[in-house]
Amino acid sequence: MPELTYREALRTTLIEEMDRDRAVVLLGEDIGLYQGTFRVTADLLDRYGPTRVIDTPISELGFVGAAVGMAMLGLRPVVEVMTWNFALLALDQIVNNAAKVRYFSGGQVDVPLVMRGPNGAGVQLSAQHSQSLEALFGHFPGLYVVAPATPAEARGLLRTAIRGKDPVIFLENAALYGLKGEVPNGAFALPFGQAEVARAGRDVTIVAYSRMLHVALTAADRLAAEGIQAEVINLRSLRPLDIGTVAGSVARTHRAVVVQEQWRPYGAAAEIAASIYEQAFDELDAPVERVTGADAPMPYARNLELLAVPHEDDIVRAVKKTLYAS
Amino acid sequence: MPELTYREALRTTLIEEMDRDRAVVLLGEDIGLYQGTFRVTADLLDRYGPTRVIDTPISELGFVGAAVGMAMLGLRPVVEVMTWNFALLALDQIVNNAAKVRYFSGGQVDVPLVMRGPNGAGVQLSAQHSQSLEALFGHFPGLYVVAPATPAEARGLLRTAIRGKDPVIFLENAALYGLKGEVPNGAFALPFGQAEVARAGRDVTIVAYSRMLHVALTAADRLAAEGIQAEVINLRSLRPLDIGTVAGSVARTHRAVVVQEQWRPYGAAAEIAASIYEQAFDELDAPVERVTGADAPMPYARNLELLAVPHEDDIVRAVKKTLYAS
Amino acid sequence: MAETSRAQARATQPVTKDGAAPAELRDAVRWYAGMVLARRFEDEAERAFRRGKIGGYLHVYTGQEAVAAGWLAELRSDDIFFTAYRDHAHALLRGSPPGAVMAELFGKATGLAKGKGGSMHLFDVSRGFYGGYGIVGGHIPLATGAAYALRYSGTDRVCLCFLGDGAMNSGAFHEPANMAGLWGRDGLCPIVYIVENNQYGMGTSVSRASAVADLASRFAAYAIDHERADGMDFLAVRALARRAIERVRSTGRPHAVEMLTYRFAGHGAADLFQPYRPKDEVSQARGRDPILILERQLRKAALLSDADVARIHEEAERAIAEAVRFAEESPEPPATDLDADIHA
Amino acid sequence: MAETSRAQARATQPVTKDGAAPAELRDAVRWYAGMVLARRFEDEAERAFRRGKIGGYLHVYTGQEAVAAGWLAELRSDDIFFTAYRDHAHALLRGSPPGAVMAELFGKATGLAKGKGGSMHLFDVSRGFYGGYGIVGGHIPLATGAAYALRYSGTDRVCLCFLGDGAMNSGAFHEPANMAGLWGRDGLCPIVYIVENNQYGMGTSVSRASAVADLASRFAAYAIDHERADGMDFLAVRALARRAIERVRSTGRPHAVEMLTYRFAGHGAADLFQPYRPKDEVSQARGRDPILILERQLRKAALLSDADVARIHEEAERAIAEAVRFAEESPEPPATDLDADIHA
Ligand SMILES: Cc1ncc(C[n+]2csc(CCOP(=O)(O)OP(=O)(O)O)c2C)c(N)n1
Ligand SMILES: Cc1ncc(C[n+]2csc(CCOP(=O)(O)OP(=O)(O)O)c2C)c(N)n1
Ligand SMILES: [Mg+2]
Ligand SMILES: [Mg+2]
Repeated sequence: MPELTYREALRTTLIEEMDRDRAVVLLGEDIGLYQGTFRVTADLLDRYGPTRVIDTPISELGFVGAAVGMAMLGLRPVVEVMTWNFALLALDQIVNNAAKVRYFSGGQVDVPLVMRGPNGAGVQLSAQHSQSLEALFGHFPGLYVVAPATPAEARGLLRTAIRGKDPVIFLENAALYGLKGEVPNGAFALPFGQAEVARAGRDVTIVAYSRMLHVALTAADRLAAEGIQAEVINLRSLRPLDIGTVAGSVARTHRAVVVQEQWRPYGAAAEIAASIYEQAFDELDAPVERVTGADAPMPYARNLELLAVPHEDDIVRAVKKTLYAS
Repeated sequence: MPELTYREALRTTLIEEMDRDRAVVLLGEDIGLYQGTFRVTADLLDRYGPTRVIDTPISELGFVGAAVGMAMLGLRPVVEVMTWNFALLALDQIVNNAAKVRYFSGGQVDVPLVMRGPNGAGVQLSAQHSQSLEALFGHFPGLYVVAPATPAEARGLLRTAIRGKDPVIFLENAALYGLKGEVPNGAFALPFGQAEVARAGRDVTIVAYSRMLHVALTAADRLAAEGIQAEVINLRSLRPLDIGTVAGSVARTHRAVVVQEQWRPYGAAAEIAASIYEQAFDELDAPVERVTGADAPMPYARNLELLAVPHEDDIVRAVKKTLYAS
Repeated sequence: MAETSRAQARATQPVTKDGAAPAELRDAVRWYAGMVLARRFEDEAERAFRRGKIGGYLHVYTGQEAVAAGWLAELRSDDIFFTAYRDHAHALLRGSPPGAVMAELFGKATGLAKGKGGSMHLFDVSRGFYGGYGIVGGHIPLATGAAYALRYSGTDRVCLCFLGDGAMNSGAFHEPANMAGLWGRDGLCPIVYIVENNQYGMGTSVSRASAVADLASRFAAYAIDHERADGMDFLAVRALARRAIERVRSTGRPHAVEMLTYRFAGHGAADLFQPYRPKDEVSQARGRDPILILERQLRKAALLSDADVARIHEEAERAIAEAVRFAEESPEPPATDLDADIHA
Repeated sequence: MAETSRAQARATQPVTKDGAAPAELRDAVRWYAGMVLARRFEDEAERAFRRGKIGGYLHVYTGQEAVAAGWLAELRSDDIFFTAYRDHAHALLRGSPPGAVMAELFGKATGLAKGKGGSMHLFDVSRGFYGGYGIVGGHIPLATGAAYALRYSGTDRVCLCFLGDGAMNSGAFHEPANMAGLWGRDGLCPIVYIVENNQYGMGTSVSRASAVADLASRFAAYAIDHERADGMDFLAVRALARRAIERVRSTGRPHAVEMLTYRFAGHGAADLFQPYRPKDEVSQARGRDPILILERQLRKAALLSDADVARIHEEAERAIAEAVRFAEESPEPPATDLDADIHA
């Protein structure tokens, strides 16, 4: 298996799918001539030409909606949102058309649409550019919401997304683009809705996804040094949520910590925690702990920003709280 | 205390505040000449003229943003969204400007903006017009999110909203506009973030808000006939959430059912349930039950629609589940 | 505008010197019958709404029939179209069975969208009708992308996008219109934007909602060729539609037409008193009923007799009665349908 | 266009026959110094970014200085303005202390926005500067509503809304522009939309992003008077700004101006190689450096000597060095600031 960065895994998968199926087209701001803000689409304009790699105006509502229309007519558009923050402008198209048109048409159309781009905080991008929006998208039926944490997942989930028949919210993370890892070749694909035990352990279950998986794994290392064996679950997919795998782990560890980057109120960890209780109430020896970002717009100053996002310390502390609570 | 409908409570409060403060202006689609889709603004164009009662084009992003600008310059705009579904088009203005501009300006501006209109399912309005969006708005710091369930609350919370200095998401409900109730006169106002015990009981706590409060109260009546005394908490406010009052009740009843109209995944009940566990884990004799809408876009057919929204039966069943679980 | 007056001139002299009917008159009687059917359908739908058989919102098309008819008359069977929620006539005129349309309004399993969409979300993809949308302006991006897909896929199919005057003030109009202008340079956007200017968006007149009254002129901002024409005269609409569709099909460039029309009824079934418009404005507009205009033209061209008119109305009556019966007798969707059609 | 050439003509003959300086030359040296300061600020900011002192995005204004300077020179002290994220020069030219601006970029408590906003979110409400926004187009609705509020409140204050060429393709432009057209009828929208057409939105040229290249013409769709003019010539910009602001102040109607300018640097500090534009295009544009153009004009009018130029540069140098020192030495915001300023 070759080692690739997360970025290369995305890019090569786009290439493989574009080579395989002319219905796959890319749309987005500055994905072509500019080579993509994060270079995921570098060189693809040269390779496939401007009818397949479409640089759009700054018109999120318009080009996301256009991509939905393309998908309804049989294309397989992959839309890059420069960051997910800007997709708020397209939310009506995402939730009122992409997610629901199959339903309100009585099943007359497919919507094989992928929307991808970085989600979550960067470094000092301040309040308008640092949102982590998975709980918002996860709320709407008709969408798949996935969040790969590794290069292999980036490839496997992107392939499933592109070959599917439904709209997929594909949440990348700017801090992960340079991350290296082994990536299976060929038609490697990962199904949606299957979480993975990223690290086995018997004392506590830590649930995470996207960049927070890596923070959780580091926290688990530190806990191991103190003799605490944390099991780390990598969700991969937020909708559907593989609560079975999570509850199975909690049934072994009897304690759970859920990690998310966003604002705590009405955040993803609430759903995950509530679901854990529903599936494993009797197994729990302590309340589920939520490790979340601060409930504030993201500040610009680096010192404040560091206080606003979760760190391994916070996870370690939360784990200990579950251990010493009972 | 006079008896007023929920609609009249809203309308007379608008009148009182407009009479009191010329900074209060209204904006929205068809609020003037058309008299308002739900007639909350009936007659106000005649009363205050077109510079204070502004009929807008179909431009949600534009007029919500314009209202934010007005608020930053010292006006107190009250925006009617014809239904909250259309506010998705304005989400960027709501969360990236209204909610955050105080923060990223370092506190240089106030944003005394109220956005109000009906939220939730109506009768056969189908998938694009039946959304209940409180969990989405509740996620964003910088917003207040309130959901009055009675005419008195409509007045009390609207007054607080209009006189405040921050953006308020004011969620009404189409089915409630005709509801009658006693409404205090004068400058009656209700603070944000204070839940109310709408009915006392010792066996189980039912948490609800907006229209679901009334469904919960009917369910409590039925339970009472079977000898089960349910305590019903009316949240009134989703952000901030008065978890203290809820947890206090659970500490007495040891069981909780949370009711919401929306889709279950990443819905409001997840946050409320997770918070109950965090505050009262040791008090709970059974898992918290969530009573929610079906996880599907809203179907048009009446029989399917009835299956898609929560009913008192569902609450009764959930209550019994908490009672016989332990 | 020059186009229009020429078309209007032709319409008043429908038979050419040598006695052959010009293209606009080809099977015009069939379209007359279609417009009568659509009108009767709306009347019956309003009645059914008042009987509580139809729920939710109900937006009828009464008064605007010549627009949908004129355009759909020239649309090839493999072409496609999108519209908003005022969509019954579009489905009927495209040939969707009246029973299935009515059943959709009744929320029945036999409806065009299995009863899941209702009045605002008619769909008949087998006939190229891609819906039926409830968020004002929300379908314009879809139609624009769909047009791109048609051309990208190597076909010469075209897409019509019907939209209201009110929708033009939304960003959901501006953004795709600009993209259509861009894509059209490469012949990749075979779409016609058909603005059905019925003078009002709910209770707000065009002049109160749009800074310019000449809506067609707005397409200049997107380098899209545009024209403005009477939308009450089926023959004129059809003539214009033929030229526009031909041009769009051959060039792959977008085109825009503002059709001046009028909504005879309220915005929706709940809009009874219409405080926003004078009664005599309505009655004046009713004086130019598109169905009667076409009827006069066809009579003058000796293509329609009293007997024909009577028969067409009777047939419409029968068809609609049958549609209502079908809708009434059809089953509700099964409970299992609640969770169906969410994902593939 | 006529306006422009007249202004340009005047600018090349800056001293009138009787020897009095025309209005554009009034304190023009001060604005020259301001532009030099803004330019030096940007150079230093880029350096500080590379030293890791500034984080996030950094968008410099180099090349566009005559636009902000020309307009702010004519803005009354109680007037207000909004812009996007390329906002340092706007703050500096309005008189915000360079130290506080630099400290904001450094994320320090002494910054214009207490270090909470950063480069993209400069605010100085005490000087009428209402920000500094990062979502392209997102401030246009705000500015439009703000203009309404100014007039509603019975003042004759006006609002300037600077925006980029790229922003004009967003619904966030279209919707408020139409409202401004409507509100302007009643004299309730005293705003000038100043399109800073620097030819690119990130890597996308105007011609690839906008279906029409003449961006000013788009305002016709909103019945907003509009003009297009050179944005590199401070004196011409200022002359035009004076007329436009006077008119808007007296009528309460919106006005729009497209300023033709150029961004000398990359889009942001990360945009180093700029594969989307030819190198010689950049060097050609640099040939019309707005600072040098003004310098030549002032020398010609004998309002600026070699010694003045040297002094002005030295002063700028000193002020910026001082600003950097101030920023470096300022404290970080206290941890308690994380939760402050969320609500009143
Ligand atoms: C985004 C949005 N805002 C508001 C509404 C409520 N609404 C439904 S129809 C309508 C008027 C639309 O007018 P127009 O586009 O002219 O179409 P017409 O009804 O005249 O056919 C409005 C405001 C909506 N459905 N969507
Ligand atoms: C809605 C939105 N989409 C995309 C971006 C990313 N982005 C930041 S600046 C920019 C280009 C804007 O161009 P223009 O309006 O011409 O301003 P300029 O940078 O030239 O000053 C883009 C696409 C954004 N900030 N907001
Ligand atoms: Mg209309
Ligand atoms: Mg630009």
